Amino acid sequence: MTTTLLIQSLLSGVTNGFVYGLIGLGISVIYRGTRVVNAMQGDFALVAGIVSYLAIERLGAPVLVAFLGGTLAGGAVGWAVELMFVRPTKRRGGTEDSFLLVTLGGAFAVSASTLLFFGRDSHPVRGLGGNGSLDVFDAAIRVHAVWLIVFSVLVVVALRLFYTRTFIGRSIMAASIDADGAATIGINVPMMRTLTFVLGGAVGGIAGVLVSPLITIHYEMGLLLTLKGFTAAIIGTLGNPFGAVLGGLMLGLVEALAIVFVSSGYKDVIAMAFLILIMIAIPNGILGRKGRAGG
Amino acid sequence: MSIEQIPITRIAVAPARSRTAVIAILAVIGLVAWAAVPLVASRGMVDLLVFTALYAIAGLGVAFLLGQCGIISLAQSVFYGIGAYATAYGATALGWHWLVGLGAGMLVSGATAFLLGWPILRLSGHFLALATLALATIGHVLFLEWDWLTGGTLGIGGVPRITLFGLSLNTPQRFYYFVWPVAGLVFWLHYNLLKSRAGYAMRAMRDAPQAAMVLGIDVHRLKVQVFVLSAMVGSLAGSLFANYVSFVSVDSFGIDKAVSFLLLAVIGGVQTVAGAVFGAAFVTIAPNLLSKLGDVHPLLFAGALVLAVIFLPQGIGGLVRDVARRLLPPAGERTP
Amino acid sequence: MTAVDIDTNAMLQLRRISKGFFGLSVLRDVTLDIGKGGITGLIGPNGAGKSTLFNIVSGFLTPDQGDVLYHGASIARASVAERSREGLVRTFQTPQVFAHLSVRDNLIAGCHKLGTSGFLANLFGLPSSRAERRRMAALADATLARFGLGDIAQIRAGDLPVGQQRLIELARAAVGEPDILCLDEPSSGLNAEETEQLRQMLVRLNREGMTIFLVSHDMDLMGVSSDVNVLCFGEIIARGDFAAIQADPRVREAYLGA
Amino acid sequence: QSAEPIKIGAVLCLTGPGAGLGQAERSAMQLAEKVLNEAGGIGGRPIKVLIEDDGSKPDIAKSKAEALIFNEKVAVMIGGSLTASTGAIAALADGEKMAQVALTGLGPAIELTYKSLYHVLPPQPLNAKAMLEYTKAQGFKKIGVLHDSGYGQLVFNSLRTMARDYGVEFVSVEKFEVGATDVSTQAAKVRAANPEAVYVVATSPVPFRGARQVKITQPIISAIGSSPYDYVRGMGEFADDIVFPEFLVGEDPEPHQKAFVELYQKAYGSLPKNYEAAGWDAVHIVADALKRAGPTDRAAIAQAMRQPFKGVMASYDFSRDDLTGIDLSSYVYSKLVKQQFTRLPFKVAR
Amino acid sequence: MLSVETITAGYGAITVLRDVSLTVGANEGVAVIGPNGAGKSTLVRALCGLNPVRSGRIVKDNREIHGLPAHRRTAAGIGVVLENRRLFGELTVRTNLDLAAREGDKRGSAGRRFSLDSILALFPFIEQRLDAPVELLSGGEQQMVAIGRALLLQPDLLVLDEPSTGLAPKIVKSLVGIIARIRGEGVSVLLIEQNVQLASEAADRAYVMKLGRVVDEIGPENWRGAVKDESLTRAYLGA
Ligand SMILES: Nc1ncnc2c1ncn2[C@@H]1O[C@H](COP(=O)(O)OP(=O)(O)OP(=O)(O)O)[C@@H](O)[C@H]1O
Ligand SMILES: Nc1ncnc2c1ncn2[C@@H]1O[C@H](COP(=O)(O)OP(=O)(O)OP(=O)(O)O)[C@@H](O)[C@H]1O
Ligand SMILES: [Mg+2]
Ligand SMILES: [Mg+2]
Repeated sequence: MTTTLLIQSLLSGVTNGFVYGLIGLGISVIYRGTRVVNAMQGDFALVAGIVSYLAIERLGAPVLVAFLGGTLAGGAVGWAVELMFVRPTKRRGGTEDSFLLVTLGGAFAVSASTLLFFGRDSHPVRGLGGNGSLDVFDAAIRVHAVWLIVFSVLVVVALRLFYTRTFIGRSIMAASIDADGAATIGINVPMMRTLTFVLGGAVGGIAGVLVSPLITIHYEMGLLLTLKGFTAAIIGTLGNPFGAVLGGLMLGLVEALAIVFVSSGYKDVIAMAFLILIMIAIPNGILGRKGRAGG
Repeated sequence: MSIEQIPITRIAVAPARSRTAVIAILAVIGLVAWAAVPLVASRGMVDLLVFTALYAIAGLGVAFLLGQCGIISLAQSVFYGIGAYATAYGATALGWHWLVGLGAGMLVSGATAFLLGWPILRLSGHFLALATLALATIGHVLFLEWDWLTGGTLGIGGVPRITLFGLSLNTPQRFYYFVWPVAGLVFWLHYNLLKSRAGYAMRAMRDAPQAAMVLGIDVHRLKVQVFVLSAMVGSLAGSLFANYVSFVSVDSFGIDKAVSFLLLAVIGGVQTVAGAVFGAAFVTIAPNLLSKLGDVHPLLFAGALVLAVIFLPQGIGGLVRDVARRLLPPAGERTP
Repeated sequence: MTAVDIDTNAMLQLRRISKGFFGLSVLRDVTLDIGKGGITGLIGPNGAGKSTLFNIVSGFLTPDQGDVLYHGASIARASVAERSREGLVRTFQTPQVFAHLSVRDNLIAGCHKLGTSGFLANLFGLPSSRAERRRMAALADATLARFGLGDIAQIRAGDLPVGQQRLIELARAAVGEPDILCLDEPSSGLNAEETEQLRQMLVRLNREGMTIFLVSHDMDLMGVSSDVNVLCFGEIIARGDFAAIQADPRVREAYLGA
Repeated sequence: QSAEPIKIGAVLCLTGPGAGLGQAERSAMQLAEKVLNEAGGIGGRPIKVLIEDDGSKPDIAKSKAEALIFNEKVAVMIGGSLTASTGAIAALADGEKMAQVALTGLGPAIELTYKSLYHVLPPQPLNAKAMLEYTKAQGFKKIGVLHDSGYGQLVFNSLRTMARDYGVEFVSVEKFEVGATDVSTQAAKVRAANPEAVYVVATSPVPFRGARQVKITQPIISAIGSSPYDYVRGMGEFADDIVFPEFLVGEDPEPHQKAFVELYQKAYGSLPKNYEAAGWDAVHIVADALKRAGPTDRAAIAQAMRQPFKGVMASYDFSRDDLTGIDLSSYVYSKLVKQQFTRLPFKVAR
Repeated sequence: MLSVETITAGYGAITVLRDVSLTVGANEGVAVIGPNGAGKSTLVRALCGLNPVRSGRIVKDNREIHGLPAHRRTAAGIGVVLENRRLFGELTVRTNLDLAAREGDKRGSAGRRFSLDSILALFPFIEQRLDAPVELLSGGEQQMVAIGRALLLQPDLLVLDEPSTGLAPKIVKSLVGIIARIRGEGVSVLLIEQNVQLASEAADRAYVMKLGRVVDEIGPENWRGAVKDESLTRAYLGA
């Protein structure tokens, strides 16, 4: 094994880790604000990817403008999903499983509509820095991947500040922890839930526009991303944005190292077995805290 | 005073006679209707009903775990696969009788569920769900990688059909008369469990695990037991599937299958045992009907799914139960 | 098991228990005996560590130091369920009913440890399993009547007001016929009359042979205990009969108020 | 035409992961149906191709076939688009002695057990041979392989058994799961082995991009399954210096393919490729057999197919043991140069 | 200041409150007592908007508020401590208080009666635990935080649903003083309480509820001595 190979695997592991982390981030945001495990986070990304692709290729928009458009589109989809799917489910007394399923239905719908209206092609999306790569000891990393990492870190920091420093952020958490309690101290709970989905959608949108130049967009990509994002978010303690990125990085690196040191065929076996071991060793998640046991 | 010493007296009022009569009449009508279906329905429809039964069996395992124990399992595809491969490989490569393959699959599934369930069922909530998802991923990869056993993407063809009393179950109609009684048996077993000491313990554990422990319920052990049962039931369905279709391929045991078992469980309603049947019917028949409408059908199915979840929070089974409660004369004793 | 500490009359013995959470020391060297067949009270200001002590006794927490002896033998390694099957049962300060089950089913679930049927017997619906369930139901019904819960037997426990949930929790614990019942504030949310009924119920249970370990802030209820311990910020500051405790100036100062 | 149409059943992957195959096949099949009917149908009766979607799932393929065969009483089955679906349909059709024209190449093991199953796409050993022939002709000996766990695995299984005969050594073989979004680590491992050329076999553009992005500059040799335009578009500017052994290069068709390409382009405004040609041929093969054997006798129809057929995509000889009869001479080789397909002069001598 | 006029409310298909009417005057302390399941907590939930009122009116300061969603009733000056406290368990004590304080600030400086400091003065223990997640606190400690949180809303009507639950006798006794201090700030108090001792000392008069209805009103003259009056206690407070 060469050092180039090791460095390359670390670079891809980190890049993939941030990709997973970005999706996980959105799942965490939505869970934190609504206790809904959102099965269509990857599809928010898909929609955003399509919007930014269309903006660049059809309208000739500059990349950053297209990205902004994609992010907004993600937020809009999040908003629509809350209004049309999640809210009615809640009103009719849905359980936690209902929310998972209703968003799963949403994911199927996005994927099916993409195939129907956008076609079965894979589309490469132009990234920041085009397709250029940086050389690191003969290993390569896409310039865009560097931007992805930078933006991911920015998003995490921004979210952290949002939740700890702003009243809206804290109100969102309060509303999700105890809706009745929150309502009695003047928090508009339904609005917080909607806002959460808009925020989660926008984070999904950012993920979409940042991720699609690396992986090409495709009607089937949503659920695949969601699965990885779930893993990242849960390993990092669901509801903790910082944890989602940490979980993503862990997953990305384990995968990459498994390929290098064991075998690419068994990559998933090793990564998943490792995750199970981690969870058994740290049952509250890597950033979790033990609650009060007993009474 | 130990429990043996308590006299067996039915404190609750005996069910009203009219209710028993109504239920008996309904049961007879249902049985006749069931028996008549293959005679009147098209073969394609009977085929879907066979799949309904197969999925209902496997889905019941998932529904039971979720509804009675509060455990989301995404690993059912693995056990379904183990059953199918045990049957297919056993029959084609080793010349096993179908019962042997079926038994072997259930044994292997049960053992696997026990060994893996023991550590992972200590996890709870989303961590447990993720762990089962990880199992599904691992299972799928191994099914692919061990193609000397599973045939990988090419699959295993030519699995012999089940022969009962010299009659080969090689048509959907014949298989229908075989698989539904098997499903009935599995449902009956689960119903027993639901009504037993273990059943109460499960629901207690689901609602308030700490309080359940305080009442002497060994929560972890119980979870492992139900998980093993669910796996064996999944394996049973997989074995029957292999015999019925006579061809198995790794594409049938992916995460999408695990998701659809979960989906059918929730759509059917996890609180009722019969829910899985309705859920299975939904996931097999709805896409089939919708696909007549052209390429838009997956979108329509997604829509149907969303509507079903929104409007039936208790699942189809819950709706049926509520309607039945309303229509049937009241019972003396009511248990959920 | 240490020979020195054997006190034939003590059912439960806490030996030099210490417990802290992340630097916050909650219990320090707490030693306490719960006599067989009595009602032992534990009082103390909010945050004194009473519930923490209960968690240690019932097995939800392991003490940093010290040992819990039950019938003279250490149960430090026993799980919550094992302790319960040995006859040690507790209730929770915030009632934990099985919210989706009817009151009656809550009690049937409470009979769990009286049963012996195995999983397979349950699965195949063997006659023994069915008979056992009928006995469990009968016992539950008898207990419902005894606790005056007959009217609400079919209501989902989660829909009931907190006060009734407490009663259910108590009945559910009692139906399993524990040797020792640890009650964490069973009377909060009950009015005077209901508390009085609860008091009588406790006396009755105790007379039938149940040892009771009671935490309560309700001095009317605390009056049933033969022996009261006062826990104050992690330490036992007084013990004795109820009247003596009420008169103790330190207790008045720390807990009862002027 | 008022006569009762002859029904032909088809189960394709129109949605799900295999949609790229099924939709391509469907468009050509519908075109073939139209053309055949305009030419008078079969014995005065039009044909009707009933196309069902299996959502890329074998279980559904089985149910759909059940409905087509027994409810619709079709004369012949076409499908599936993926191997698993093909197997599921075959398990049923074969028992009914119904002829089935598969749009996949399964491999001799299965082909020999089912006697009424014909393929219009080559089995994987043949695809592997076609790749190896080209490799040998180019003088490459050390090859790196990057393949997915589905289609790629099937092709690679054949490559592995035949490599030695061609003097080819696999210096690194890396695998990734179907639908993977990043394969750069695997690609880097391939690169680290310093191969002279790289095989990339997958139903996705991702590995092609991945290979180039980690600076694999060697020529890439791929397989027919990776050649659809869907993937090529996804490769973007990395669609360069990639060779495909395939059957139809729409940009530069062989003489017997020209008419079809023009017809297709007129109908749909885009160029057809292999899967379109396969769909087209499948319908024609069926029509031809029906013409000779009539629409009712299943065994006769199956038997009627058991003979050579000169199709647009290839020349088939269904009387051969493998029920395909495609041989290497039918392959044409194309190369992607700056996102454009060009046909190479290379041909395997018969 | 508050008048509840023949309201009906419940859960789903179940009707719990039937034609309940009561009033609370400015700066008045009013108790609601009654056995378990009488509907006291449901009344509180209807007052703060968590359970919709099916018929009848709730008028506060001459304004109908029963149509307002729950989160807008704080602006109308209602602060509640719900049964079971309903704190934000994972958030720190400080955040729990801050969130309410921020809502209270919206009421302007005129109505401002309580600050974090004054809460700390009422419940000194809070100070050491300000940065602990509130779910780790003991039951009684949480109860105090919940009262503090309601006060920081700067209500002019404080509704307390069994505030003495889980509190040590010393604190319960001091609650009388605390409620008096709160009322001294010009806040009216509606007190749901099982502890008649506390209720009779902290409130001026009382309503008795049973089975979802107000069955009696006890005026100031009888109420003050209610605890001592055995017959009254038995008659009204028994199940
Ligand atoms: N898991 C934990 N982590 C941190 N601190 C804890 C934990 N559990 C309890 N504490 C703290 O330990 C102290 C004692 O708590 P405990 O619940 O035992 O008190 P208590 O005596 O039951 O009080 P109350 O009468 O109010 O119920 C409290 O200050 C509480 O905040
Ligand atoms: N979520 C609910 N769903 C259905 N019924 C409910 C629900 N919550 C309460 N109830 C019913 O409403 C009635 C009144 O309950 P409420 O909690 O208002 O009583 P309470 O007077 O506060 O009793 P307590 O003194 O025990 O707190 C009870 O009969 C109860 O069963
Ligand atoms: Mg306590
Ligand atoms: Mg109440």
